[in-house]
Amino acid sequence: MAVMTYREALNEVLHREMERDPAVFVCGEDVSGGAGGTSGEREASGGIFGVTSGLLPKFGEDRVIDTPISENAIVGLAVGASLAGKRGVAEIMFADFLGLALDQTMNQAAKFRYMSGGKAKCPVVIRVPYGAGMNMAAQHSQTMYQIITSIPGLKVAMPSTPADAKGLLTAAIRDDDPVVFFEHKAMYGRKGEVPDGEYILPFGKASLVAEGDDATIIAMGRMVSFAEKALASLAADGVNCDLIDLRTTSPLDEDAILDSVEKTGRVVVVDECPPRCSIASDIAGFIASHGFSSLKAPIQQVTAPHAPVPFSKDLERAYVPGPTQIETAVRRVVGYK
Amino acid sequence: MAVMTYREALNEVLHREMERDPAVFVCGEDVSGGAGGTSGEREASGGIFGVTSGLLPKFGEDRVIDTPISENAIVGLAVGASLAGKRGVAEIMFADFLGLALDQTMNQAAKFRYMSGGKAKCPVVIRVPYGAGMNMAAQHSQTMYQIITSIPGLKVAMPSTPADAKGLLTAAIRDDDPVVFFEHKAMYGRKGEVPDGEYILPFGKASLVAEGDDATIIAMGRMVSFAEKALASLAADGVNCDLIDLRTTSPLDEDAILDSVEKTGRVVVVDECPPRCSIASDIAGFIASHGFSSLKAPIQQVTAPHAPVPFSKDLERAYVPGPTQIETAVRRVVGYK
Amino acid sequence: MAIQQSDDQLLRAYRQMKTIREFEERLHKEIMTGEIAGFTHLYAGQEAVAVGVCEHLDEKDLIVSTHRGHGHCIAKGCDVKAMMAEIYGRATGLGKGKGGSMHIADFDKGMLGANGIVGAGGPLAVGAALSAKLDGEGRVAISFGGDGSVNQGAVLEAMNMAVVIKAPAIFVIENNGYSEHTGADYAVGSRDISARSEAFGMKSIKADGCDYFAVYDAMAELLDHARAGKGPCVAEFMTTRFFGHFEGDPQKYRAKDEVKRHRAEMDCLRNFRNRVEGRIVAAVLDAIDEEVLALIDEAVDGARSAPGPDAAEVTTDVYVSYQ
Amino acid sequence: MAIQQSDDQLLRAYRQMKTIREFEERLHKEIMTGEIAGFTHLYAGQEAVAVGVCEHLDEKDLIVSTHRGHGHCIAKGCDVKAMMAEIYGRATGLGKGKGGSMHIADFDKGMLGANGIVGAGGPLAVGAALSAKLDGEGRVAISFGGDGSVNQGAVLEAMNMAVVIKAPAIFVIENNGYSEHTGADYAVGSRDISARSEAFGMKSIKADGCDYFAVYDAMAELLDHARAGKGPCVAEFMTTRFFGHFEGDPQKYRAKDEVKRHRAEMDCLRNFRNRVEGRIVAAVLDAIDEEVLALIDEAVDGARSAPGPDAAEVTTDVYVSYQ
Ligand SMILES: Cc1ncc(C[n+]2csc(CCOP(=O)(O)OP(=O)(O)O)c2C)c(N)n1
Ligand SMILES: Cc1ncc(C[n+]2csc(CCOP(=O)(O)OP(=O)(O)O)c2C)c(N)n1
Ligand SMILES: [Mg+2]
Ligand SMILES: [Mg+2]
Repeated sequence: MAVMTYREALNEVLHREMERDPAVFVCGEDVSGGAGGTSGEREASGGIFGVTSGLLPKFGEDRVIDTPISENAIVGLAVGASLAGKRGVAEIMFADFLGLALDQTMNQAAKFRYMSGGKAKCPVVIRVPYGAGMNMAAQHSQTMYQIITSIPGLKVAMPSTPADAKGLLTAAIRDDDPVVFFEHKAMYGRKGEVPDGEYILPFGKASLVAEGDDATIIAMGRMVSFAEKALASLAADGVNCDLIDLRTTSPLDEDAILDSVEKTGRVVVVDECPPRCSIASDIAGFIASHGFSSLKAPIQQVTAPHAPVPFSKDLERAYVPGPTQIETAVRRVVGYK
Repeated sequence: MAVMTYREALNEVLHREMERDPAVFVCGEDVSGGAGGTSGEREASGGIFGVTSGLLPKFGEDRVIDTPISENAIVGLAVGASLAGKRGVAEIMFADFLGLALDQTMNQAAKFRYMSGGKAKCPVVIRVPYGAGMNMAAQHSQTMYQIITSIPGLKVAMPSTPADAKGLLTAAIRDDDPVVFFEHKAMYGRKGEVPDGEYILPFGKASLVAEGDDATIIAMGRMVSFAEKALASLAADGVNCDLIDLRTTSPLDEDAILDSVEKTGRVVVVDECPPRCSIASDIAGFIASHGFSSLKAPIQQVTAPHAPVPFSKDLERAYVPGPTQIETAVRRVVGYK
Repeated sequence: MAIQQSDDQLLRAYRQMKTIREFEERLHKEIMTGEIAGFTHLYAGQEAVAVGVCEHLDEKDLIVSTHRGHGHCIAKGCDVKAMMAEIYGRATGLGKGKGGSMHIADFDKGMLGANGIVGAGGPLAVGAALSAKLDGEGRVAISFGGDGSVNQGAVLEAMNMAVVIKAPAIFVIENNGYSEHTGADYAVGSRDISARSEAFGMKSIKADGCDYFAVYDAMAELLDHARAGKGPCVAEFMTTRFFGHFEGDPQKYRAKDEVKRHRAEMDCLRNFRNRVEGRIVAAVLDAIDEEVLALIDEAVDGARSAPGPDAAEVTTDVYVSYQ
Repeated sequence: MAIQQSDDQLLRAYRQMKTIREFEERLHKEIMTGEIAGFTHLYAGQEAVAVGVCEHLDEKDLIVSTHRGHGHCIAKGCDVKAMMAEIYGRATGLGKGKGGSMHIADFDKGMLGANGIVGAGGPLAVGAALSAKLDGEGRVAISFGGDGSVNQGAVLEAMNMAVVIKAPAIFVIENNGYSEHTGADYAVGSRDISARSEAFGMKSIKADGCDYFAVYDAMAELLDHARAGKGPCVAEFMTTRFFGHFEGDPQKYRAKDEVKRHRAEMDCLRNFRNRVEGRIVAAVLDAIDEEVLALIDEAVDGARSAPGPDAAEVTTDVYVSYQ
């Protein structure tokens, strides 16, 4: 086990997979940076968040493709190549920009296999840095994974630790279906232990981060660490919870959810999305339909409000769900009679 | 009251509102049709579904704008003009094409007011024919309203009858916020009584289509008529239900839902969307959080499967939720002990 | 100009064009019976483009098509009977009835699908071309698109992208004068698709799309360019459609006699017969006509009698694997 | 060429450019303190474009801006103190602290917002131009965009749309050589933005964006055209940015001395002083410099001491009304 950042773990996977399989290539804006212009360094960037760093010198311009600002064509490039035998890993610099690339994502990548009666295979990965917390305001902070999860034909991964980043990105690249891969911007610098060598985490298998009989907390992405913080102070009061990290929202590990709900009967879902048609509501609805008989209390949904993401620190802090809200929600379900 | 089709009701509103307010204009592909080309008729189309018919001769090319195939720019055109004092009514020929126009819808229209601290007003309407049932396959049959409902800053209307089409479109055009207006393609030809003269239905107020104590059915759009069919055969067996037609999914009439759930304790949500992050799961989750104490049975979600929309009649019939599934779901909640 | 192609080549090209024509003429009739559901866009009138392009390609070359895709499919070698079955929504269709007319695809034949989203094929073709480029075997990818598609941001982005990454992609624009009910002279602001495309930094050719030989020769030149790694190019072929935008279109936007006139003056099959006169006897072509008609009959009969897909199929083929 | 503008005009233009410059230079320093959150893209170096364009406009004309919007805001008359407060995320900011640097807007001034989505301003500006056209009062809308934005489908669609609907829109392209860390000579396949834009069917001009007078004169010509209802046009102004793409950018893609050289050779303020020499005495300009510095001091002090927004504001201003 080595300690490395979330960013480094992702970067390592890209290096490893590109080495292993010549069909893998990356494309996106400034994935290397430095193309054209004056005589600066050729790899001037390695991705705005540094995830694709060092790939250009090793794999060359044919497989590390800097693109114009053309999000729909970037995804289309990766999708088209993936339909034709490659494994494209496209970077869309901010998940919000999927608004420009949704056609290629939703109408093309997601549907080719079905529309062709199973003839097509589209092993594309679309990497999207997402989320609030860095004061980037309404157009650079959205979650977007609720929208992508709603689309049949896509898979959605959202690692919450460096180790998961490694295991899930490896799985995503080797997966034969299109995957939209959500990396939380505020987690790139986070450090953690990461298994050495090849490491793959299966999709659709949640991780039971903590165990306890009093309640079930379901979280994903950055929310997992906030839930862990809440758990710490709850434990001090003798309240112990299962904490389920979904890892992938599509496929969804329904069994893990229902097993825990059966045990605790009390549920808090924590989701960075605004409330409507969110993962929080999706899971709450799922439990209301399939785990109803176990339920002992109203399900608490801890989400962002029904509002765009604000710029100012004061407001963004109030916007993003945090440990305090999670703690309050847990106390509420545990205290419900 | 006149009997007219859903299409005619919508068309009447456009005529009336354009007459009433010179700020209203329509734009989209073939909204009149016949621009350029050889010497055919100048208004050759009036919209692929006929909703904008007759506007061109009355209001002229400046306010009835045929556009190139450029969905993002079509919405942007309407949004930009609406930010600058007009009321744009854009037609996106199929809701699926929002995949190309999501940036202008989600990142621009939805967020301007917030980002400007309340300075901007964006009274735009984006009309989108949606839904399955006409064998138009995966890229011309999607619901999309679950995605739009998830976006703070937008309002979502989806009339289920000609009268509602009139009342809600009038409200949408006069609304000072951006509205995405979902018209079900399979309903354009449906006839019904429509109030004469000006008729406005407020957003966020559901309609109680039927009343009964045994269960609550919540539906929207085309699903309402299927629920009515199911009600008829249930009533024959003495099962009587509240049927709530949401009319707008954003804002959501939470009170209407909770009032009924309090009465019946048994809920079926019917939604044409695939299951994940759908309106069905959104409502089920909402009830699990806010109406839990009234619930006497697992909530039944009747939705399309987690799959793209298939082409063939046989498959599409199996895909779209219908009266039989609704009936079965109602019997299940009613029979739950 | 003397014809360079062998008799075999010419006969194959004729057969392909004739197959497309009869496929569409027959569909036009069958759709009236109400047995075929959904949206169908017929390609009749434009056959010389699909065939003039695809006669240069083999199965390893890739094409990406449009909502009006039957012609491209046939020209690229898709099985005509399985296509017909797909249009009828049968289990025996190329897509098991899941895709229908707008989504016919055959990946084994390098046919990456018709597409219901106007312009979506542009970026996909550049991706396919990238795949070809990475393999370094001189393959190319063709993006078919109409005069309406070139106003779609996706296509414009794709053109620039192709130039930037030097993809062996060729944008084949079939200018039939209309996007749905709107004239190309209205919707393309500059009224000149090839010049506008050329300004993205591509080699471009404009030619008569109702003349198989003009298409074939133009493509020979562009394919040499693209296969040699000299970057993408664009061809604009002027053509016409013999039917409405989709079946059921009353075509009020067209002059009353336009279709009749175009059928008389711009028929690529008649043009072809005139060009090969003196070299290929009419009887040989007549015999092909008969064979084609028989094939289409068989295809329709086969499709009609084929079973529909099982309802359980509604949830298969969504993923290679899920969970 | 003789300068046509009055002394008053010249002094106002100089003051505007200087205000932008000092606003940005000061921000560059303040950002280092860590007090300003988020993404900030500075406009320093490009002042002649914003001011050369906006000096022709009044409050009824509309502009749509970019992520690099401070210059456009100031040139269009936004309150400098309220802008600074917005960048600091204060309740007194132009957007109550909800938008920040990338979303400064002032609808009363015809400033329809900076925008975090590259290229989104293109269609919005055409919409604003449509609104102006419907009113028939000769107003125009300006779409500001960078060399990187012209590869975005939205902008390309907007150019065609503007031509088709004859909108009084002017696309002002500020070519500063880079989109983030990528050269325009790489990302624009044709390497010629104005020619490529002209091919959409627009009048076009290319001029030196570091020379206020070149910008001013080019815009005079284009605005005559657009206000007269002759359709949209495009201007490409060659310019440079004095800072990184965003604050914190190490600028490894630039030659080591590039910024230094550009500051020495392409400074629009110095160019301006040279051009007005003999007509306006330096002391007058120096006095303006002093006033500007004092204003910026005041703006920063005001922003710093202003209160942050109340947490309850997080859910206001989402809708005009909801329910
Ligand atoms: C993105 C998108 N917008 C609109 C449509 C509806 N539509 C289908 S075909 C068509 C016209 C296409 O015109 P053109 O590209 O010239 O092709 P043609 O039909 O003439 O072959 C339109 C607007 C669509 N399918 N996809
Ligand atoms: C749609 C979209 N894609 C990518 C980005 C990230 N981004 C911000 S600015 C920028 C470069 C813009 O270049 P240019 O248009 O030349 O403007 P400049 O920064 O040079 O002023 C990029 C890629 C974005 N904000 N929006
Ligand atoms: Mg056409
Ligand atoms: Mg630039």
